[in-house]
Amino acid sequence: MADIKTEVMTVNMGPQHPSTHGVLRLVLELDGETVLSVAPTIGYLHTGIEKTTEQKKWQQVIPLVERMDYLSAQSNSMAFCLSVERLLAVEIPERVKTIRVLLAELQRLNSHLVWLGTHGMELGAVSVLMYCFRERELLLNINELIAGFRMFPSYNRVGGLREDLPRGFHAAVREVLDRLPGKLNEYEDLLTKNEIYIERTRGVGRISKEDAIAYGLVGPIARAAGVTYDVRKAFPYLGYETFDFQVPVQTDGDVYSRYLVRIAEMRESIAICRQALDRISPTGAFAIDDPRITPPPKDRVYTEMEALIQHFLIYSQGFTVPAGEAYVPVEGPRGEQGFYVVSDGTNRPWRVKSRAPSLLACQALETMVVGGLIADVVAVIGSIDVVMGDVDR
Amino acid sequence: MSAFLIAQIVLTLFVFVMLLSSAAVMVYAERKVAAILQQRMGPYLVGPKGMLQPLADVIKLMFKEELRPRAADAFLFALAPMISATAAFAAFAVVPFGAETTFFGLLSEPLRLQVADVNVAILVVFAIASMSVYGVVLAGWSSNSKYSLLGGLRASAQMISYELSYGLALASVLVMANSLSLSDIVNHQAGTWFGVVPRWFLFIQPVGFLVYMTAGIAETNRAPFDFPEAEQELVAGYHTEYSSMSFAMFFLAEYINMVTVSAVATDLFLGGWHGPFLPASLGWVWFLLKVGAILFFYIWMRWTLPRYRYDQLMRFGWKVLLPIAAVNLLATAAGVLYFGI
Amino acid sequence: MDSTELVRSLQEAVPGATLESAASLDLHATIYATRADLPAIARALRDGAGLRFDFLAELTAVDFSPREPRFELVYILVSTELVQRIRVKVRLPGSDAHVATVSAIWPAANWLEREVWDLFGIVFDGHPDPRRLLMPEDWEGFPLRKDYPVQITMVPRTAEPLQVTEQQFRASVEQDRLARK
Amino acid sequence: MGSDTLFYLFGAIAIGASLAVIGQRNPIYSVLLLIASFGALSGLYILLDAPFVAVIQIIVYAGAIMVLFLFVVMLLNAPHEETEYDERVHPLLRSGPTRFGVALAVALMVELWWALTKGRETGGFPEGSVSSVAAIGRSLFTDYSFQFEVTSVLILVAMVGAVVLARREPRRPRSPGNQ
Repeated sequence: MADIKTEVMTVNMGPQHPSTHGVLRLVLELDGETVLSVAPTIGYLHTGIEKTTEQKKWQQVIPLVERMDYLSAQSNSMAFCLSVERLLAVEIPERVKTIRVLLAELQRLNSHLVWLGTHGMELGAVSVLMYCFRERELLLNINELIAGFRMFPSYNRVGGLREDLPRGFHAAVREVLDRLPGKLNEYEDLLTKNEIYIERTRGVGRISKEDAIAYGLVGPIARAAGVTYDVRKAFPYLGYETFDFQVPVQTDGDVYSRYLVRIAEMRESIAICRQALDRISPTGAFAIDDPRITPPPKDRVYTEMEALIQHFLIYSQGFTVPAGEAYVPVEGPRGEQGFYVVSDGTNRPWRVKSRAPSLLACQALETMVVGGLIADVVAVIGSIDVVMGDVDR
Repeated sequence: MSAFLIAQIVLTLFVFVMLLSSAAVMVYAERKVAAILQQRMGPYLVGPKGMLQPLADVIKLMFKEELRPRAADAFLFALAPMISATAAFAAFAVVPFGAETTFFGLLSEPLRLQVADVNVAILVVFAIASMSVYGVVLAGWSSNSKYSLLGGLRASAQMISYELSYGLALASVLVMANSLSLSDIVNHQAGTWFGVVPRWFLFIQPVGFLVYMTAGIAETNRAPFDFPEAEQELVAGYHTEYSSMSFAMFFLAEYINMVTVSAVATDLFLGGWHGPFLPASLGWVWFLLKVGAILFFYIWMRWTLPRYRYDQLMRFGWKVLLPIAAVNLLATAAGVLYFGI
Repeated sequence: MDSTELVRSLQEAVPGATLESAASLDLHATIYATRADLPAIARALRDGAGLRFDFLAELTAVDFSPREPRFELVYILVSTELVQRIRVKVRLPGSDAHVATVSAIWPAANWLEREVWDLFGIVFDGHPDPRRLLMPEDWEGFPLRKDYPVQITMVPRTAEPLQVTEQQFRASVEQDRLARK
Repeated sequence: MGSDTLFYLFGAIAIGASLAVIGQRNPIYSVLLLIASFGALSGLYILLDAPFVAVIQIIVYAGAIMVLFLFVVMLLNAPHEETEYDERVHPLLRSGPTRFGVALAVALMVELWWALTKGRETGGFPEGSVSSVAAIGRSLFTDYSFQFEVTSVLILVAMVGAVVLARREPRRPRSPGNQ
């Protein structure tokens, strides 16, 4: 019997659409509501940051890279600083490493909270968004406390941190950490066992372990599919090997598994933060003691001529970095992240390339979405947690 | 012209105005309840505690520019919101909301608090509810926008699927009350069992009530079954292209439909205006309380639950809800035959 | 596993390939391969015993203009199974910058190669979808090349507001209606 | 307004809308006009003191069946009727389905004429039997129970047939490799 002739409908989802996380554009071919094909189109947020960095001095790059993946500013700048420090072949103080771990984990919590909120909202559970942003506010307050800037603190510096931790930092972080587990339970009450949520997410946007590796997926998406790879465990940096934490792994590779992995990761992050906080002394070294890289403290700048000259040189000429290349991977909120940095021995980078986990996640969208319904597209986009700033750079 | 006729006309106007203001109250209540659920303030600037916010919204909507896509079907595009709004108002006409009253002796014969007493009232509600889908479907089609079209398609499929369960749930009450008139059904529920438990059909027909409410939410396109709009998937679904007062009419229709469904649920299952402590002439207070409780439930659901998926809703409607409703009807009929309630 | 060891096992897997290990500052094993050997080496890297680099973490290029060979392609590979990393580099001359695609070996390379083509103008032979990725389709030039001006005033044509008259618009809508009929 | 006026009003709407249904090029408008015609019909039923039938007419035809029609028309996305024939040729001279349609129309006319003349002879239905729901139910399940059951079976068969016709082999989703 001949098929009833139906017309395939082409729908343009984005770049202006309430749930494409910014300016992602998907050209969907629909049969009824079933997705036959999807063609992601990106580049609407392409700001040429990689080209811009080549004109900037090394330390000027830090605020730029923070704006790439705007939900994980601390991770970005930390990854960049690690790469440059590797090129400079300097060893940063233990205290700075631990502070960076703490800030990176707080950033992961922050990013996952935004993810959970928007993901919940896209499935129609609007209240989850409000709850998550309520807690995210506390984390942003910590950023404000240390740097005076909530979204892009630019607190990391090559060779350490911009300044020492402010007074009351420990108490503020501990208060947030004490509050979060209970709030996580609250979110889980709303979603984890919710029949509708499970029906919407289980078996949706499935990707196999092999596909996840082949498409270069990392982080929670890959771990939800059964890949155990986590940079913090596989190639430890900043002394992650000394922290006691688990890498949550699920095997289904669907939206629900990604949700479970991220929730478990948040709990692990809280554990890491507690350990890190115990190790950080309230005051101490916050940068390496290297006059080439670190500017002198302000009181010396005001009183000593040499210090003033040093300060002036660092901020006008910058510092030079030996010729070579370096790539230090870190585990950002969205997976392996890092900056491939090439130096020609001058005070400006020759090439800075950011490894963008979101870009590859966008590429794999097709495998996850085709065959599902238009409502699943929204669920899947939410679950892979793309940040368009990271995709387009 | 008799006093009775004047009273009837006044009553009709009164219901019309009350429905309009109920939509305004609902908008305010929805925003305030959502805010409380989400631990925020909600509207608080316009008027005391933001109570005049709906008024501000209406004024804003009235002064917005009416936009129409160039490629839209002009006639149907204009017609669709009118169908929605008209159907919403019309359905309430046959819903009684209080016992017969003479208004403290003002009238010579008692007046029933109902715009039109039709002896097939329940079927009229049902018929008008089934017509209201045309507003949504035509809005979706005439906008000439793909998201709107998908919204319209979803609306029509959803209506057809849920009307059956809705009807069967109604039928099980009709069998028990042995009447098609809503007033008769309500009066059938007067009094109590053992002096404590009110004789509401809710207690004999819990399954019917659940089916009715589920189907009712689907019929009124409210979360978690708000597929025709589904702003995260279809932008705003069928009313994506609407602005100004035409949009307001859809908005109005949605809230009035909610009120109607709740009012009918109150009449059918919750004993209408019957309740303890109050004299019969103040029965409408009970009625308002019950309707308010159901409406609160509606809002609570919307801000708590994620949205279902469209195909899952259809599967649920045909494979779960409809069989349950059918079995419930058969069981009710058998029970009535056997026990002769 | 350091780079000499890797070079040895790669050499076994691909006999006759020209490989050289390079010093690296960041303790990544780094090897240089030639353009001709790349497909065979890529396959060996993914499937070879003791290699198993199943995960392409990064694929990018660096423009060393005016030096020749001008471009260096960088493949950063990870083995999730054996937990090791390697960096493979391929030198490409500026005059004819093209290389075989590896998107059949690592599907992740698809977009990454498109990005490199988009920004550096390096052609990937046999790529299934050789379009620009980030820049508009009608963009001229390759922005990340060192000889590309930093500040230019180029208006992407796709972003120009469409200038049509009322009649043209109506005709277009009508045409669309006819086409849908 | 007397019931005569109403009768002529509803009758005119019903006939006018029905005629317009076949005169329309746009199927959506055809469906809407059909609904209008049904609405007028149910008005006529009310004038005949049969509110139950009137309401059922709206629920079943206008509320359910026509929604389905509209759904299908929208799904097929056919804004205009396809005109394969040359407009200059007279409809009666065109080939194929048109001739069949003409034959059907003639048959319908004859049947209508026959039914009207017959109806006058029998003198219509007994009074009052259609107004009460209980009466309708009783006569459906006693006097006409056989016809009722036969109709049910017929509808069931049609439903199964529709399911069989509409069933499609599950579409295999395209894998990313082969496109």
